[in-house]
Amino acid sequence: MLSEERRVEQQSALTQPAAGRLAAPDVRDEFGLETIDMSMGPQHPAMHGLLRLILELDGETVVRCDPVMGYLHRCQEKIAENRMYPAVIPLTDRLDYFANMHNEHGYVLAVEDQLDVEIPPRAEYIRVLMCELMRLASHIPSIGFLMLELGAFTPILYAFRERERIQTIFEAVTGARMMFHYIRIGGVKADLPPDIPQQIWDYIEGLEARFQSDFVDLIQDNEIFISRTRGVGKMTGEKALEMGLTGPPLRCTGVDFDIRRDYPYSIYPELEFDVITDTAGDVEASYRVRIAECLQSIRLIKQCLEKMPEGAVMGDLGRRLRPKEGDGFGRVESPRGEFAVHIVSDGSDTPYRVHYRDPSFCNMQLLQEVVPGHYLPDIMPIMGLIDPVSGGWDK
Amino acid sequence: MQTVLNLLEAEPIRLFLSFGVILFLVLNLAAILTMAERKASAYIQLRYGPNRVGPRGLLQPAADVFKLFTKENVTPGRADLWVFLGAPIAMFIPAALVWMVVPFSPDAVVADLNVGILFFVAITSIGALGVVMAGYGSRSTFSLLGALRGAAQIISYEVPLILSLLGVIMLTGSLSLVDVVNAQGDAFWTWYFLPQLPMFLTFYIAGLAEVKRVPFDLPEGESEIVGGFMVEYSGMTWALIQAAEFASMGLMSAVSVTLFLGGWQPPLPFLDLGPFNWVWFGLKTSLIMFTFQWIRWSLPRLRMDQLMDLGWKVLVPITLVWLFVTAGAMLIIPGN
Amino acid sequence: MAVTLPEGNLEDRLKRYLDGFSGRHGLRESEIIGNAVRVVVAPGDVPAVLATAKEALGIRHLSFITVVDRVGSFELTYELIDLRGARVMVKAVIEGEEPVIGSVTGIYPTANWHEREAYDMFGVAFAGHPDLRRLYMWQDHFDHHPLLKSFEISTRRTFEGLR
Amino acid sequence: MPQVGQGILKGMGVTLRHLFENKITRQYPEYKRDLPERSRGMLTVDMDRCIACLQCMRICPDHCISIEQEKRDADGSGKAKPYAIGFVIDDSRCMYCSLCVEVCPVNCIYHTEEFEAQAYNRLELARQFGERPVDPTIDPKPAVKKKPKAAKTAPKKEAAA
Repeated sequence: MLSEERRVEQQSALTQPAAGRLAAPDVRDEFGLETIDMSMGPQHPAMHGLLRLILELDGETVVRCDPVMGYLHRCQEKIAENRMYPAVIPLTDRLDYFANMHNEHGYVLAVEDQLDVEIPPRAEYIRVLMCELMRLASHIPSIGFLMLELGAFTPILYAFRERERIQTIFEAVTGARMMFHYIRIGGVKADLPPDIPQQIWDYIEGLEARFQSDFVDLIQDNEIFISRTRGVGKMTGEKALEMGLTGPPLRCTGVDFDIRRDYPYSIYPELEFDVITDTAGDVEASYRVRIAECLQSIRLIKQCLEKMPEGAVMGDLGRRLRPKEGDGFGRVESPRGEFAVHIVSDGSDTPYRVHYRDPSFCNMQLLQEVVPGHYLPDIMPIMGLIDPVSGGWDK
Repeated sequence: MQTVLNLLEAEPIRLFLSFGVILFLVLNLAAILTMAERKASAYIQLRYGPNRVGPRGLLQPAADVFKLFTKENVTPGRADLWVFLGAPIAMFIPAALVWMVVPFSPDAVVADLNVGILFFVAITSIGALGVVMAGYGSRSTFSLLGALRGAAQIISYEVPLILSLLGVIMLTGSLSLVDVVNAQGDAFWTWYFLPQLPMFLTFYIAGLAEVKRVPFDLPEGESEIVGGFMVEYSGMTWALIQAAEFASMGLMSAVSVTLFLGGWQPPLPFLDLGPFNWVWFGLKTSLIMFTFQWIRWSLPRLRMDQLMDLGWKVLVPITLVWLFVTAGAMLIIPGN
Repeated sequence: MAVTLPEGNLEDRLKRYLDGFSGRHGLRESEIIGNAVRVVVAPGDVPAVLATAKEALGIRHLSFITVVDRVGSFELTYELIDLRGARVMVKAVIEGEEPVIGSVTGIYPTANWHEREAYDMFGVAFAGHPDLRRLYMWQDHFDHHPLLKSFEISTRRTFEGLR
Repeated sequence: MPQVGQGILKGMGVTLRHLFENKITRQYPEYKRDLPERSRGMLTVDMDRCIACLQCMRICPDHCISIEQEKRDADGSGKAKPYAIGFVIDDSRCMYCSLCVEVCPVNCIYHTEEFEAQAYNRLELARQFGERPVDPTIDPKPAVKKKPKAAKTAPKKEAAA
């Protein structure tokens, strides 16, 4: 059966004394009845990728939850250290593979921070347009995944219908459906094809018509959805900030922090949009925040299409790309939260050190603090609240 | 030749032959329902569903059955063999047995017991045993959780199921299903679902819970415990559990049609088809089965404590209140 | 009660942070670049500096911890943001091969996994961390730290069994 | 009226309405979508224009292009010019990032609309373009041992600090 070495390794993960390993109290009820140790994952329909939760259950109540990660760890930071600066961009697509455009944008901002290149305004507008389309293509399926984990099989199909249509737009502009490699250091790879703006306009009008019926009427007032998500994974703003949450999970607790407005980058200061916050801080609040953010993204896309200036799409870079020595920072509001890149360059044409701050990685700490005390089926909506992507937390 | 026919007419042999026919019909019903389920879910989700095997996908059930026959029955290492293999049988027999009591048309009833409803209630309570056997027998945490959930759910939803039958029994005064249908008259406003509307809804919801379908499919919680008590089954054993699921789903809709929607009675008097009245029974049952599937593809799943609250704190009080209302109405309105 | 976030325009907030730091701890270097305050401190009093940042100055969000392997020494960067446009970079350089530094999980609980990842990837031991285990790699049977410069990438292609 | 079942019924109304809408899935093998003009499928090389400058081999991040360069005097001008006698693209490693297409000076390597790359054995995915087959299992750019540059910059930092 299991090879001796694998069995020892499995045992060691489980047998460490529960109390010592985690802050959660060691629950033995008055009859001294033991809790069940259960491993949920790494292959599990609701784990948003490869994640293994070692759970200690008292009946159906979770006493301790210890995520085991690393199943999709490719050590991207080590690979990036051995590649030229532009060759790292296809790597960043594979980080948070549900918000590829935002990863590219974050990395490119970090490199441009150390490189005095002037990015033409049209390239900035195209970048923001693509990023907001990507936010739509990531928020809508995340609502679909939340409903799938609650047991409803239909919303995920409607969500992926929207994502497929956005992906055909991406394929026409960048050439690929997911791994775009489109945003380059100094601008974007190529200009928008002539028929694309009109195609995006038609898609946005169609989406607005369908959005209310498919994603709001079907879900928002559904009594079972309300009873399964209201009060589940409840957090205060204080606790969320302490745990380092960013993005929709933080905004649903009432803290209005959005990098597009507080740490403005690219041309977001020229566009108006408002930052959505909610007060409840539970799963239902995160659903409402994501729905409202989709409408904000639609508003932003329209503004980008109206104000799109003419001109070149690529700044003029030198023959060899050698950023100044020192630290380069790039911070972007990805659909899951703050995606930051810290590049340490030593003047050569390969980065000395690249460090990605992935929102899924930081939001996942919620599992250790908030899950104990909930029921087993509540783990699923809490995963929906965070909506992590395994490429993100495993890097 | 005549003696052979008389022999066949003799009571024990007729019963076995008709049970064989019923078994054949129920297995076909299960196969067709899997196909109907996949087509209905596909059309709701804006896709086509199986349309490759046979003309427009009609041979898909045959392909499924053939696959399940040839698939290997994997039994987990530590499983308790007898309990593990006995569970599908313990789940399928009740679902098939109760079909003998269901009146398709006045004379097409296998066994017109005068305690038909009591027989239905007694046999469906065996289903909980099958779930616990499956969950406990496969010796894995997921299936154990599924089994415990299944047992708690099925046993606690039998109470509203039975209470909602009492109203119908009080109105007809007899336990035999054929009498219940005859007492309902052949126009839809004389059917029992109008005077007994809350009872009908409770029976429908409790039926959904008995059959473990969304929003009550916690024993098989797809996204939580990955298949619950069914997780360790594959091949023919899994197929038998699925057949039991679909047979009991068809059974629940057939019984609710018999009790509340006037069995084989036509909705309007002039639509009476005489000997072909079982067509009405078929139409009404498939309508109810379609609503089962329609609910399955548009609602999420309840949590265990909410499931229990709904059962005990909502459905049981409704049925008790409506029993008094029915009793009062029967006293006040003479000749009802 | 809602979370109170710092107001006021950027420049004087940055100056306030700078005086707040220089007032309390001996800083090796401190300067303001754009919207960031860059502070270099001795590794010993990193927890103290972050404590003042959190309590005294009200900077509530630790964005990330970057460890850079300068072959002879390790350079840690703590990136703090106050959610309203200002950034604080606390840098510390630890000499030697076996880096040990105080853990800041007590002050910023979010540092729990950042430090575990730094330990897993670089071997930086964080004293006082509640649960310092490896985050990505196998718990036992793997005693390397992949992101060190000394850890070689092997691009040997494995094709056995596919001829 | 308290929230008793209206939300559920509204949701089921939506699903019922979708039941009768026309379907959106496309039957893939029978109906092949016409890909947009820029879509990046499997690579192909126009061998007679290739001048074997090895740019694409150097820039490829996944080391999937291996070229064997030879010198010959093709057009009788007396000077032997390099050409690629062996050219292999290993599709089991290629991630379609199109860095090679951008760097090729004579742009003779470009994407086709073909994206169904499947084979029973990974080695069959290595497509040969030149006269002589090239062994795809050899890494064209083995990782050269980078001398630790940090030593060079470290002393400068001490001097500066």
